[in-house]
Amino acid sequence: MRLPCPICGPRDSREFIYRGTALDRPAPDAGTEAWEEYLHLRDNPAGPIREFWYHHAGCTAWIEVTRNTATHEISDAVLAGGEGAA
Amino acid sequence: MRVKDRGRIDRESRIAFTFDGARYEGHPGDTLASALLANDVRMVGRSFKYHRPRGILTAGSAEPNALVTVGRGAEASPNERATMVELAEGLAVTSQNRWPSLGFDVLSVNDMAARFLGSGFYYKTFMWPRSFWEKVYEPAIRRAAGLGALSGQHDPADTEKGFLFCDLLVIGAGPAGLMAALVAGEAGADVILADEGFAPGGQLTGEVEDIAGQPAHAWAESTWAKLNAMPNVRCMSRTTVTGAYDQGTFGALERFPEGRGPRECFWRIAAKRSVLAAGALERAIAFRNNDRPGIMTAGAVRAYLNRWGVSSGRAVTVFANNDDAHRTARDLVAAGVSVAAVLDSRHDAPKSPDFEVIRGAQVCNTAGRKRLESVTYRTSKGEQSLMTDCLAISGGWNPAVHLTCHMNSRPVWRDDLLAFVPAPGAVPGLIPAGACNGVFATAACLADGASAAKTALRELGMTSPDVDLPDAGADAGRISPLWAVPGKGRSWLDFQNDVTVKDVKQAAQENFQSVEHMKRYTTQGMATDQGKMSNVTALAVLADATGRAIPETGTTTFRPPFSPVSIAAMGAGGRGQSFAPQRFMTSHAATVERGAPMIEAGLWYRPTYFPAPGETHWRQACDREVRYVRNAVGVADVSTLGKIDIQGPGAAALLDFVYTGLFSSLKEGRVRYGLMLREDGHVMDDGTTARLGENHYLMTTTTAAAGEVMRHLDFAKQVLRRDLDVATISVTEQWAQFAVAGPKSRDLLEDLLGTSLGGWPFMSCGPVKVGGVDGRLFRISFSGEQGWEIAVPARFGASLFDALVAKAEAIDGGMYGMEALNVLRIEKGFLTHAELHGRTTAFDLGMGRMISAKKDCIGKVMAARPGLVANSRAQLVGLKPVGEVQQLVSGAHLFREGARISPENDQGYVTSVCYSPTLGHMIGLAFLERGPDRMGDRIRMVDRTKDIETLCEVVSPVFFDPDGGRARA
Amino acid sequence: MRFSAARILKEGLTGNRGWRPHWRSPEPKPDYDIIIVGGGGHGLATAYYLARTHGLTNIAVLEKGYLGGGNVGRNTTIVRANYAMPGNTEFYSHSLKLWEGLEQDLNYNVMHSQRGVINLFHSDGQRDYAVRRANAMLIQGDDAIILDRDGVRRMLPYLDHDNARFPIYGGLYHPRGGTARHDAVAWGFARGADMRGVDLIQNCEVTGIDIEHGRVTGVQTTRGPIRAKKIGLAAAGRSSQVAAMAGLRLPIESNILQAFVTEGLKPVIDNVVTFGMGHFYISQSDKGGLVFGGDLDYYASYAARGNLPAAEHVMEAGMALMPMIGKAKVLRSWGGIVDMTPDGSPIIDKAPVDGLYLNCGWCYGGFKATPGSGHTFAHLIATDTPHEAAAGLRLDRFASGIGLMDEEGTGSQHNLH
Amino acid sequence: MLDLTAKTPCDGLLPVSHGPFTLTEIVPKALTSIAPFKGQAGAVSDTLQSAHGITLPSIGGATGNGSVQAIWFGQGQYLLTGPAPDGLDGIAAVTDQTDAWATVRLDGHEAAEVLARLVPVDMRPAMFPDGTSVRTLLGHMTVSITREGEGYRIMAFRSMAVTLVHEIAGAMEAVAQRL
Repeated sequence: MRLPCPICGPRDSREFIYRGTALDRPAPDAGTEAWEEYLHLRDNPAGPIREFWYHHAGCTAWIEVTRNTATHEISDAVLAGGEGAA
Repeated sequence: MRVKDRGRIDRESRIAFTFDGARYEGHPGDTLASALLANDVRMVGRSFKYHRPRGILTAGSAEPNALVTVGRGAEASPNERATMVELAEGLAVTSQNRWPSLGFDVLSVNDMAARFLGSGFYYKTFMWPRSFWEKVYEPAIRRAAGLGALSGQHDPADTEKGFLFCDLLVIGAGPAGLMAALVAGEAGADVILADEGFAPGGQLTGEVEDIAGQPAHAWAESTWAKLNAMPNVRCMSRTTVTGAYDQGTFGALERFPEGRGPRECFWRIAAKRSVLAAGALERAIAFRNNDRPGIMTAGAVRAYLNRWGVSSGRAVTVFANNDDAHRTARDLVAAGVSVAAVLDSRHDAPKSPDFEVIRGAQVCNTAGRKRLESVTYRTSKGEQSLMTDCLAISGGWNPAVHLTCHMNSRPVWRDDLLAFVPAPGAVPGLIPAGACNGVFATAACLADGASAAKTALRELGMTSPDVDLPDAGADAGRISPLWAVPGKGRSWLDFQNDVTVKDVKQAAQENFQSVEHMKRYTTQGMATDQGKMSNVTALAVLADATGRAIPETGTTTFRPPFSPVSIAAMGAGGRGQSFAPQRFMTSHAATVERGAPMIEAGLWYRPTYFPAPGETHWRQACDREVRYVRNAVGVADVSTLGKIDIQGPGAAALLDFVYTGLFSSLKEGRVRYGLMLREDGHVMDDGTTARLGENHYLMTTTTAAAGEVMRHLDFAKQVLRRDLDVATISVTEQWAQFAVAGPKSRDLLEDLLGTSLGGWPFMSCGPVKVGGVDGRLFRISFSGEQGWEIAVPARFGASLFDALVAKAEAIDGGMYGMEALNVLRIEKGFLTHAELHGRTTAFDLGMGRMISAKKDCIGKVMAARPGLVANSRAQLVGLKPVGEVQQLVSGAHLFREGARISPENDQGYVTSVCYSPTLGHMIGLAFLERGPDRMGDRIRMVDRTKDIETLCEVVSPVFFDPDGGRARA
Repeated sequence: MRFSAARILKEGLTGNRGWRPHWRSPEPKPDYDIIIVGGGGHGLATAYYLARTHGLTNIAVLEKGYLGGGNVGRNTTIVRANYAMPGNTEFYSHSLKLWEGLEQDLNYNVMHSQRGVINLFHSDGQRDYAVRRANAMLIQGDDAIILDRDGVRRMLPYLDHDNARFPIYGGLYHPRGGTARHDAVAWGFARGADMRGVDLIQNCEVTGIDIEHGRVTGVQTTRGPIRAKKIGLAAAGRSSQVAAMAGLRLPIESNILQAFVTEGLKPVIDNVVTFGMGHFYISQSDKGGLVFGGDLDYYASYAARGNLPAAEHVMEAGMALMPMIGKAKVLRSWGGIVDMTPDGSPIIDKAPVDGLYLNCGWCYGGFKATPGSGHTFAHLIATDTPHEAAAGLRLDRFASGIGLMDEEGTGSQHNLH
Repeated sequence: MLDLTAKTPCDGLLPVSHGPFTLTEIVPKALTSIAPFKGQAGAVSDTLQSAHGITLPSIGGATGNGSVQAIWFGQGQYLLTGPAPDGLDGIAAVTDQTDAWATVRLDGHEAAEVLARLVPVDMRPAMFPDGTSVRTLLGHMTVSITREGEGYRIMAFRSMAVTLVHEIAGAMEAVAQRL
């Protein structure tokens, strides 16, 4: 598998570490249910998902990849922090 | 035997080799298979289950029968396909799966008992008595099973791996592949052309036909040479592309049978586009006793003749359902080999003036145990026999669709071709061309290859050159279906695994009607060829048995690798110390010189203890080193701890966010202990963090978690707290850092630094000059004694270590290792990964109050889940033996006195133990249910692995100097 | 038809014409008491024990593909009960006891081979945890032996004892652990369930779960609607999709776990060996193939195939641990879709919909659980109370934090196992 | 008076040569990581330009040569070789990395073939020309590789110097044996 790092370009997946579904962290007072959703419950679709990868052996950016879990096709990859690559 | 004026071997040179001890000769250009056939060796192996005599079936990588062991001793490589082994001087080859010899094999009795050994027989018996499975049945089955043997010695093979990149990967150097590479090469694309053989041309290497007015093999060779001369084309012979993976990644195995250097290289190829030109594999026909030595595929008989100048028999018979196989008879007759007849199942088969064609004929039996003697065939006129020592069979050709299945695509059936072809878009970016795409005539293959390359170039945004297609044969031949000849007896499908038509029918009868069920029940297609020779035929038999058409019966799938790959090749670099990087401290050489046994700490090596003259046991050294620290001064290299430099206006806020405690309130020049949680509320790591400046902190992590913490900080700052302006970078490697601990530590350092340290309180830090070098000093303690850590740029580490040790030894101290370090910290109840084992919470560790109520931090919300703060949880305590037995054991469990030893009564476990030379007895840290409420209680420590039971008192985990006065002194 | 040596003899002598289907291929009935979604090992075992232990036979197992086509046919065949965490310890202990009588119970030889499992450790810290784990096993009543260096060297002389990057300190030996013929386990349970009247329905994909007034009433399938009073989900890697049909989100991410097999070789590895530092485990099948695997590919996937980095890492670890396997050749690699929970341990529990029951989250350890899972899930479905051996496998443990079972100590959030 | 002596990371390990390939140690005078604070990259570049005559390189690039060089070193991070930078207080995080890295240089015709055994990035001269720099893997180590003239400058963690040399030298030998 090769991931299109928005900074480094396409790289072998062995340079990356996976974190899983990209979700927004709830506010501390968002309540038990929101936190349960964030930490544990997943749609886990057989299809496109957005997920976090860490380019640990490259630029050390966290990136957000849109990847199809059924085919491994990758349709998008952006910096997890949004804009501002350097 | 060799035939005159045929083949492209070097007859002038001879190569000697042995097979089962007998000496033979062959020539450069031979494979082991061609050389054996040239020497008239027919029987080369025994089948898996029935131990039937077997000869060479094919001339390629799908060979299921001719598996041999090549080499001796630790170099012996089992299950090598004789058809793929290049002949080399002194090659020592032995047959397999027979005892005592290939000619006389005791287990050939299995063949006699075949009627009792049909599909799945083992699922139905061997169940009584129960204990007999492991003791009797299974050992017998295991001994009988398997083909070749591993030597049992460490594999001495030198192997390597590598990465390649290209615009276009062309897989296979037959007509389609060569043409594709030529077009792409001339377009200036970056091309890799890989072929599994050692001569280019694929199927052309064994055929008599012309391309561009020259012999096809000569065209292939000259085209290959032309490509090889292009700087933008990498031609790789002896290279099997083994698997197709995501985003254009391929695995490929390159072999280097000759010369020095590694023998195999496993390549990972990243290709923007690829052309699959893997050709096609000829299939057999199932009929009674179709497995005898001397029965071969028609294409193989032709290849042995045309490429290697070997006649596979004295009187050859051809049995086929297609035109293509007639070329075998044609070529044999032209070479002067006798052709007994061509038996063609079709009533409209073409006739030939050169050999007899018997139309509408089907072979229904054969004779000859160790080599074929005769065949019996059936026509409308009845059954007749022919004396023949070689039967060339062809049931048609299966496109080599294998790689197109590696990403889950299923091939599609084409009734006109009687074959499966790749589904469109099977592998993103991969374009099948030529025979693997169901295009069989040579001219069409050339055109298909060129067209595939043009498609790839267009997709890559490159311009295709004008390339003329060379003239070539345009006849693809006709075929009519014939899968299995009906009749009694056993007709083989999977030759190696001994799966017959009857087995497939029985499987269907027992309702194993799904292809996958049939395959798994009969083991069809699970041999070393992975069904390349037999799957389609078996599918046709299953379709027939279940009254379904082939496409609705299904397809089997193919998975990587395309052909077998040694573990040594894919695992190259894993041997010995190469398995993972080694990390050495700057004090390593000095430490090893002192005789310290080193242990692995993550990737690092650290000293366990430093033996002194006269000491006979590690405990003596450990006790001595503990006393250095408690009574004088000890020195230890602590450079392995992770160190992260954190700078920027957002530094304090980042630390507040990742630690449970507050760090924004830490004063400059001071150090604070921090506890870091995962978002799930469990403790992830701990360490001290120093504030070096207003916007500048230095965090330390445990040795093992340094990388994980760095990633965690990056996640926090890049994803969760993008509002913060903060930079982080590891400085673990920049600084060599040494702990100097003990009542005399200040004396040592003042002497070393030539300055007073009176103004440095506990948990302070700051810059110092160390012999003129800019260093850092931290007053922190992991021993409970007055302690310091002194850091200098790593290039001075070795030098500083030597200086520290010399000074320590001059004042009755010295170096201490991990054992002493562990004792010192257990005596103080300090934690390591034994306690921070990933399942513990701040609450469990008695640090619940360290989670600041004033702010959010990672893990705070989930740490408050009821289950994570329940008083019934096992919590940190100290243990002190109070009975006759004084032994404590890490990993032992805890029970109330008098309670039965059962899971319900299990109350906790011991994490760390040591003998405390300071206290004069063993001490331990443990997690005990409601531990903090049970101080002074008695508890039973039980280790059932060594049958040790120790009565303990539950005590505070801080065994020594509970008010911490010594560290602050 | 009862299987025996005598039956094989009789059939052999009469042309093997009398063999009958191991199971029927019935048309689905409109109505069942219980529907099990998923005809893999766990689903088939559940149906079997519902019939055998609870006498319930108006049951259908719905399988979208072919029986045993999921992870029960794709694993590395290891059977063991060597867990440290309460919840897991008693469950796998229960499962191993069922294995020990399984063949006679099923009248099907699943080739359960108690050849011993050895988990190697490579540091003092790993040894301490192995001792803790061994004690948990022994206290549970299972078997465990801590081997020192010499003990491992005697048992496994072929390991690289002298030049390993991570030297072998010893091993946790579990003599009753071993392997079984994976497909046969599915087929044995299928045949046993079928014989007791359970309808095994293949090529029948569930496309919807009908719920009325908070209670399940049946399923929609590619072969039409089927009513049921109770529905048990045993869909392994596909659990999230099936549960979504009932409006549930599960604490599961589906990942890929690859496995590998070599060509048949004469006996050379007699036990199951696990490398504690390199994510590698291996055994040799009765056919002679070396069957081995390692860590997950580490990304969400339903593709049932992996990529090279994970495969190479497994082979490198194999070469590091036992260089004698270098000349063995890999014939086939494949991937299973594993249903990973945050803490790496499974779930057998009632769903928050009446009549719906969950059996999922088996991560990379479902095969050994097959009889235990079927037995305890059947108990839950039949009695509406959890079986005592599976009482710890609760769905709500993530929300509550009570009884998390993080065997590896890597955390109880996703993608850490 | 204490007199500390310095040791280089590859002390006693290099040089090594096999066939046409040589591997030598480079000991930079100073290595400094520079991470501009938010919105300050331009100011940092200007400061470097006026103080040292080089600008910040773009992603995957290198600027300067000889005595002063800056390479791209990761997201928002640069590594300055040569002088310790002045004038970056408040606009960038500046960290001394002089002792953190083992730096080696690989030379020899077709040295890219050596790196092809180790590095999952295309190192062929045409694809990785002079003035380019990557962060990637070499074996199982994270490294920085910069093309410098005909050679490659490779940096790995100092503590991994033994493995770095072992891996590269092994690949040099394997490739050289076949030439």
